[in-house]
Amino acid sequence: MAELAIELIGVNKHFGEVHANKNITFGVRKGTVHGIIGENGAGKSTLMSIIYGYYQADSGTIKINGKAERIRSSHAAIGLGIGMVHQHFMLVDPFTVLENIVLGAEGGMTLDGSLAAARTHLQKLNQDYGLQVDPDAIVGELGVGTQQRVEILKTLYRGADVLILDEPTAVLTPQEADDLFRILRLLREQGKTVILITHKLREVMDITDDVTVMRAGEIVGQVRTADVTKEDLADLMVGRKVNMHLDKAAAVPGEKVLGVSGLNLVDGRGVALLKDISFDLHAGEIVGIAGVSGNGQSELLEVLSGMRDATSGSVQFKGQELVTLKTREPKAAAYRKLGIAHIPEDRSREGMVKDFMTFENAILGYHDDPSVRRGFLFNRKAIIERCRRFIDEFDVRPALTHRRIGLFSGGNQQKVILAREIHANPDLLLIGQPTRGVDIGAIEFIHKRLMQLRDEGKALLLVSVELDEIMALSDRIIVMNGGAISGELPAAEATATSLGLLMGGHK
Amino acid sequence: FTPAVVYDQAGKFDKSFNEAAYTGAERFKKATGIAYREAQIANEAQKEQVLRNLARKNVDLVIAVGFSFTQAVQTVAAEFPKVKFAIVDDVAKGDNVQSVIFKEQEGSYLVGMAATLASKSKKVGFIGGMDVPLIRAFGCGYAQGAKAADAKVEVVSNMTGTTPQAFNDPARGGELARSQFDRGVDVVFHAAGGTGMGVLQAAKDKNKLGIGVDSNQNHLFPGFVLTSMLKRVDNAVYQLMLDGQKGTWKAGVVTMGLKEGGVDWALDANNRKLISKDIETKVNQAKKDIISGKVKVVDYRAGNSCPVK
Amino acid sequence: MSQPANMPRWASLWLMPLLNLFAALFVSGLVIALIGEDPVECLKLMINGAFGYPEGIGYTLFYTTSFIFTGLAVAAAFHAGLFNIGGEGQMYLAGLGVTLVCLQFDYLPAYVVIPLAMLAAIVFGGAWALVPGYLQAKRGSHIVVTTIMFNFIASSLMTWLLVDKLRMEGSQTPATREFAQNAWVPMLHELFAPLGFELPNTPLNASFFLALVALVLFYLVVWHSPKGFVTRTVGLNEKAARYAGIPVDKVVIAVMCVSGALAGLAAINELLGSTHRMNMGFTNGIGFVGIAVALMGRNHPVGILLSALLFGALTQGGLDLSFEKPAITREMIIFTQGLIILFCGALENLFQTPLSAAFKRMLKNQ
Amino acid sequence: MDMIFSVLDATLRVSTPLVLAALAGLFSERSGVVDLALEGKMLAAAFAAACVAYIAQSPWVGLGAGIAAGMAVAMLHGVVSITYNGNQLISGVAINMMVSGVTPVLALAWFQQGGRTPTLSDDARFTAIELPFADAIAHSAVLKTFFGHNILVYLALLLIFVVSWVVYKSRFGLRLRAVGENPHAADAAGISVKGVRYMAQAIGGALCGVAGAYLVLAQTGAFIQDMTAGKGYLALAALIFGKWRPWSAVLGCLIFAFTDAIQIRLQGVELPLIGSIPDAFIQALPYVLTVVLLAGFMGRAVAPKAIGVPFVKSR
Ligand SMILES: Nc1ncnc2c1ncn2[C@@H]1O[C@H](COP(=O)(O)OP(=O)(O)OP(=O)(O)O)[C@@H](O)[C@H]1O
Ligand SMILES: Nc1ncnc2c1ncn2[C@@H]1O[C@H](COP(=O)(O)OP(=O)(O)OP(=O)(O)O)[C@@H](O)[C@H]1O
Ligand SMILES: [Mg+2]
Ligand SMILES: [Mg+2]
Repeated sequence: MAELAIELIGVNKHFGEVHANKNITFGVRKGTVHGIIGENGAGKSTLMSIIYGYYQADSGTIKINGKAERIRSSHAAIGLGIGMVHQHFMLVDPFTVLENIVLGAEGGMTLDGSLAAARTHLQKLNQDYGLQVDPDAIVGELGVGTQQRVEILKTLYRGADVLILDEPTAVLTPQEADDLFRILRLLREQGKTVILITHKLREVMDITDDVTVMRAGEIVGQVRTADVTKEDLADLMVGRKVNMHLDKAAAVPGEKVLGVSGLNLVDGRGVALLKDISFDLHAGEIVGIAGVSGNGQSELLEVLSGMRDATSGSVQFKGQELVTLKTREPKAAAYRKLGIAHIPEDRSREGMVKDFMTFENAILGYHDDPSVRRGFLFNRKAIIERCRRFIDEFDVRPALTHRRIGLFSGGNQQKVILAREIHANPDLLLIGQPTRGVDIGAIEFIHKRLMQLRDEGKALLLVSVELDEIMALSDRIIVMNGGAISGELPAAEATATSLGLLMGGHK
Repeated sequence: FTPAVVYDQAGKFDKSFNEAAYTGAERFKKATGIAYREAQIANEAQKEQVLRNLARKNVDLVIAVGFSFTQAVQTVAAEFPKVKFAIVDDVAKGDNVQSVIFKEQEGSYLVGMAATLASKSKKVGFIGGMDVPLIRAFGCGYAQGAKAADAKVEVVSNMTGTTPQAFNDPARGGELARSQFDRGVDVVFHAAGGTGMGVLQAAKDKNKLGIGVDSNQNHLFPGFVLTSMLKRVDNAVYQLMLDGQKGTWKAGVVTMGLKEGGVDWALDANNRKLISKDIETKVNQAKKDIISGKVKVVDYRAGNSCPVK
Repeated sequence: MSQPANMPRWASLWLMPLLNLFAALFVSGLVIALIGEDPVECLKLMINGAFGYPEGIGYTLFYTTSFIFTGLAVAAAFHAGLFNIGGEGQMYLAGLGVTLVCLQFDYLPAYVVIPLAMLAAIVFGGAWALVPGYLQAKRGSHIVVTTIMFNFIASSLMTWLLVDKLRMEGSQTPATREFAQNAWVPMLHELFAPLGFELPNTPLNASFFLALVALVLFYLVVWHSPKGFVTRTVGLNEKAARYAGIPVDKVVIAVMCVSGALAGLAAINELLGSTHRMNMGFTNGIGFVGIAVALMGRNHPVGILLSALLFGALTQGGLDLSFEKPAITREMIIFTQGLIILFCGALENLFQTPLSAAFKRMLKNQ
Repeated sequence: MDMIFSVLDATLRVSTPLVLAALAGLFSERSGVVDLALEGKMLAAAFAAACVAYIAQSPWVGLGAGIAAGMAVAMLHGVVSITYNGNQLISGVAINMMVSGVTPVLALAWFQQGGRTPTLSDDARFTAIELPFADAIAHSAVLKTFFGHNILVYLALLLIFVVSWVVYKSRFGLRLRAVGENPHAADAAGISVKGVRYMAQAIGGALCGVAGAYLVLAQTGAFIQDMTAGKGYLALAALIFGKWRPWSAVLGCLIFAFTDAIQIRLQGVELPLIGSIPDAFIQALPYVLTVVLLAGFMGRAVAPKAIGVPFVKSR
């Protein structure tokens, strides 16, 4: 048997009453890519945080390279050659790449020396792994893909032998993900060990050597990837049969709901973010917008939802011109009243208030609705009832109306937002990244709900970086590149290759 | 016989009139062996409360220090006709109230003269605490004295601030003094409580002359304090208590000017060397003239204006 | 902060704050013992001074009234994520409004002039907060800096007005003339006299009820109305507020106005309830105490009521204490207040670890 | 010419304690800890410096005591804000009250001079030092400004350079900024967030110590109740004004000090066209100017992201 880089024996971790990790025992073979999968809240991140010294286990033993170690802090973990790329990047936004990389591993009291040394080292790493990262770029201004490379560089700079990646691909485009995997394979070739947490089974099948499956804090399976199929893993993970293929009936498009023509958006610095966008959207169809992130999709959603003013062009919604619409309240509120609902891309920062209770988040954006008020006060009972309905219908877990939503898992948070926007019975639903970071059980549910909505005759505009998702849900696909539409094709004709070409700007 | 003293917000140790009142009360205690009660208020509402409390606790004479007590004394005195009340620095109505007011302008006049006479640059300065009529009366008397000694003298005047904090900001006091020195002033008079400490310190640091206020501050920086304008709140309080004890206390208004020994200028060993014969004779002459009525010093408070700038 | 799961709710809600209060009193007791006084006796004097006799209670509640208003003012802004340090200046300016109305119209009957004065307090206080609010919303000027500056500016302005413009003829005190009786908010002892209750003569006045009403309204608006929902959304997550179609700028400005208006109402209690004239510096730090009151009260009306009461009691009990014990000066009381704020307001986690450990053990033993 | 010199000279003197306090606040706030306690730290330092300098008859020992006192108060703020995750705003307000209350009590008990300390003799103070070739440049008001101050003024000038070097060019500075922006990232990078924050408090305390000592040892020569008179808050305002950057914060302090110096000299002066303006308005000048500058030119101030948030390990 190959040597183990990391071995856990009987590790337990409680958060108050939550038993996040139950008696975990497993090993990671040196020089392999080891996948860890499981539903939201299964305890994956917690387990990795324990290895990285971020949390302390209540009991159990951790062995690194066969030697039992107590890892009291990230500092200690780094010393043991462990590096971690967190689910939420641990980067200092206003710092440059270089500064982020040397942070905590400066090597001297003065910065100039450390930075100069790091620059040389970084160049070498950049070359070795084919990473193109500008050391002087401000991290906050970089795209997520590049930010992730910075995270990886950080660990490599510290000489990590074991690299833990927590849902690294959740925010990446397929191209970026492919690139990441190329890097991971390179790392494996160099004898490094990689632990990869992901919700995407395709990735698990693609790159991992071994897989560990977690459910409700426990390990429910540990297998060689070669020995299993995707379906096996999905069933193991959720504990029931998962239907991974969406049955899609042909769309029956109705009347035109949205007509966008010649839409332009120029930002304060004079950069054109949207260029001459024109398309139509009909009732009863889903139009997917594909594209490498940062090519104008987000801005398009912002304009259509009223959060941002277009510079020129026309948006006709049910025959009404929106661009020149004069409103007393902010446009976002006015559009919502007209029947446009919006599930924002960045759900945790935009779509909800983490410190609010579930029931409060259930009315965010609809707080002025007559149905939730009584005179100048709220109708508390109606709100709670509404929230309870959301919870029941969308199977939000835990089913609590009075719990801070920040404490729910991402999938469950997403369900609450989805429920809220669908409940508004909009004619047009704008959806950004509906399943980012969400486990496959929840994805299955969300996809079904969206299809159902389409079949009820709603118009849906879907932005996602997951090509699989776009292809599975959409009736038509629009591809964006550089703020402009580079092509449009019926979903039936779309393939990953054809879309990929358009996304690259090849017409 | 139990007398009581009530200090205002500035506090017992304000290096100014509250402290002077405290000194007077202590002197009374030492002289007669009679203890007195004291209280200090922290806000507006407490004024009446404290006065009422003392009146109720069988205190015979309640002395309120500071013009901010006027209203409260009037109200409470009416409620307790048997208790004697006194207020320092303002006039309060009532058959059982004695009001002690000072002619600050007269004392200030004298030190103003001294300032001009001692000044080589013929520029003298005044630094007040908070910009209120009382402080303006100091400044106005000072200016009149200065101009009386030499009509061409220039009087530079500053106020420290607009909050009670202005009486407690020595750093700012020092800065104001320096700004005046930079403008050529070489003698500066302060009427600014604790802030004045900074003024006198700055005078010493810059080798200029300062003039103290309220109590005799000549000893603080011997050789650098030209003189002090004495405002004998201590005497007033002492006298009030003594009268109360002896039964000679009378309601009404008592004005303490030069004549009554309520204000004066200070000449002692600490500033003996600074005061030339010429200064001494001229100032003392002015003192006589004021007492005799030959010279009239205008009170800023009378018409809300000052005859000289 | 997450609630430690193994501590009952009552313990974290009541036991811990009480322990903190004791800790603060214990430390101040040490200091009192250090200067040679008996801490227990002092505590007794203080409590007795604040709650032991009707007059003491009257004064305690009078101070509480003002603190409730300025506390609510700070809390209101806080819910929108704004730290309004300008309560002092807003109250001062509100006092100007009240004064102007009273000087002009106090010949009118009470039911006209008092509401008019209240309106003026609200308008002036609100307006003085509006400018910093506007600058924050539209120009991004930091509210903390602008409100500090506005306090200074208010005090300059008011000094000038009181000394040179509004001062009573013939008086040297920088204060206005006394307002006519019409403008006086009825004292509680006057209100209750016809009912056969004899209350001592204290400045406690009908504004107290206004403060209680304000507390209830505050609760309803903040947690049970769309306006409050909108405010809290802006305070907690501005991006989400924009997403929800909330006009963030308008909310910031409006909340600052409300905050200033609340601070302004404290001027009613002070001017129309107690002094019946405008004195220089009548605000006397009440606006600043409001910060402590709001923070300690966790920006919740119940907490604000309790901490305002605590500060009221400290003000009144402290006076009585220093009255009986000359060695305990006003400064000692300030020190004690500081200690209480520190322990109860900032060190609330002090006993969390030992306490939850204790509860854990208790649960195990059962 | 003389007027210019006088104003610049005063600006330098008045801004010194503000600059020191603002730099102190910079460390604290850049580490993510709101520092309303600047006032209290300064006041405690002023008190300690006054007492010790009086007893030891040495300004240097007094300065040391001031620094120690500033650091002690900073540690209290640290324990509350960093170890016990307390509300940093409350901690600051409470500390200011405590120091304001306890210093006169102690002064009264120790010196019986009514909450003041005895006036220091020149030997126990920092007085102006005459630099060589001062006369040679006497014709230039601007240059002349830099001569004839006490050593602490020069120390403060030097410290501006040191601080901006430390913040931007040293390892500690990098960690400081990281901890204030994203403590979780710093923690993940193996940095002790609490350690850095305590260090920042200690440095800030020491700087406040110098500021407080300056008030007593250089300016007034004695401790007086509440003698900081809001300088801590002004320094904080300057820091925010300067968007938490050393040189900009210093600029803020200089603007305060400069307008203040002008203001003092404008009182009672007849201005052309306008005539004599009431002193009260002139006194409000620095504050009005600050508001105008903030509204007009400074743009949105973006605070260190983690400011005011206790660091708790969780997401
Ligand atoms: N800081 C914390 N405090 C309290 N409970 C926590 C904390 N972190 C995690 N938990 C609990 O531990 C459980 C496991 O969480 P963890 O983050 O490890 O899940 P995960 O498997 O990474 O989920 P996901 O797929 O959504 O990332 C959760 O259900 C949650 O209740
Ligand atoms: N401070 C906390 N207290 C209690 N539970 C927590 C805390 N932080 C996180 N959790 C729990 O940890 C679990 C996973 O959290 P995490 O943030 O990893 O969610 P997620 O599903 O990965 O969402 P996303 O990736 O979209 O942010 C959730 O079930 C959440 O309830
Ligand atoms: Mg996770
Ligand atoms: Mg996740």
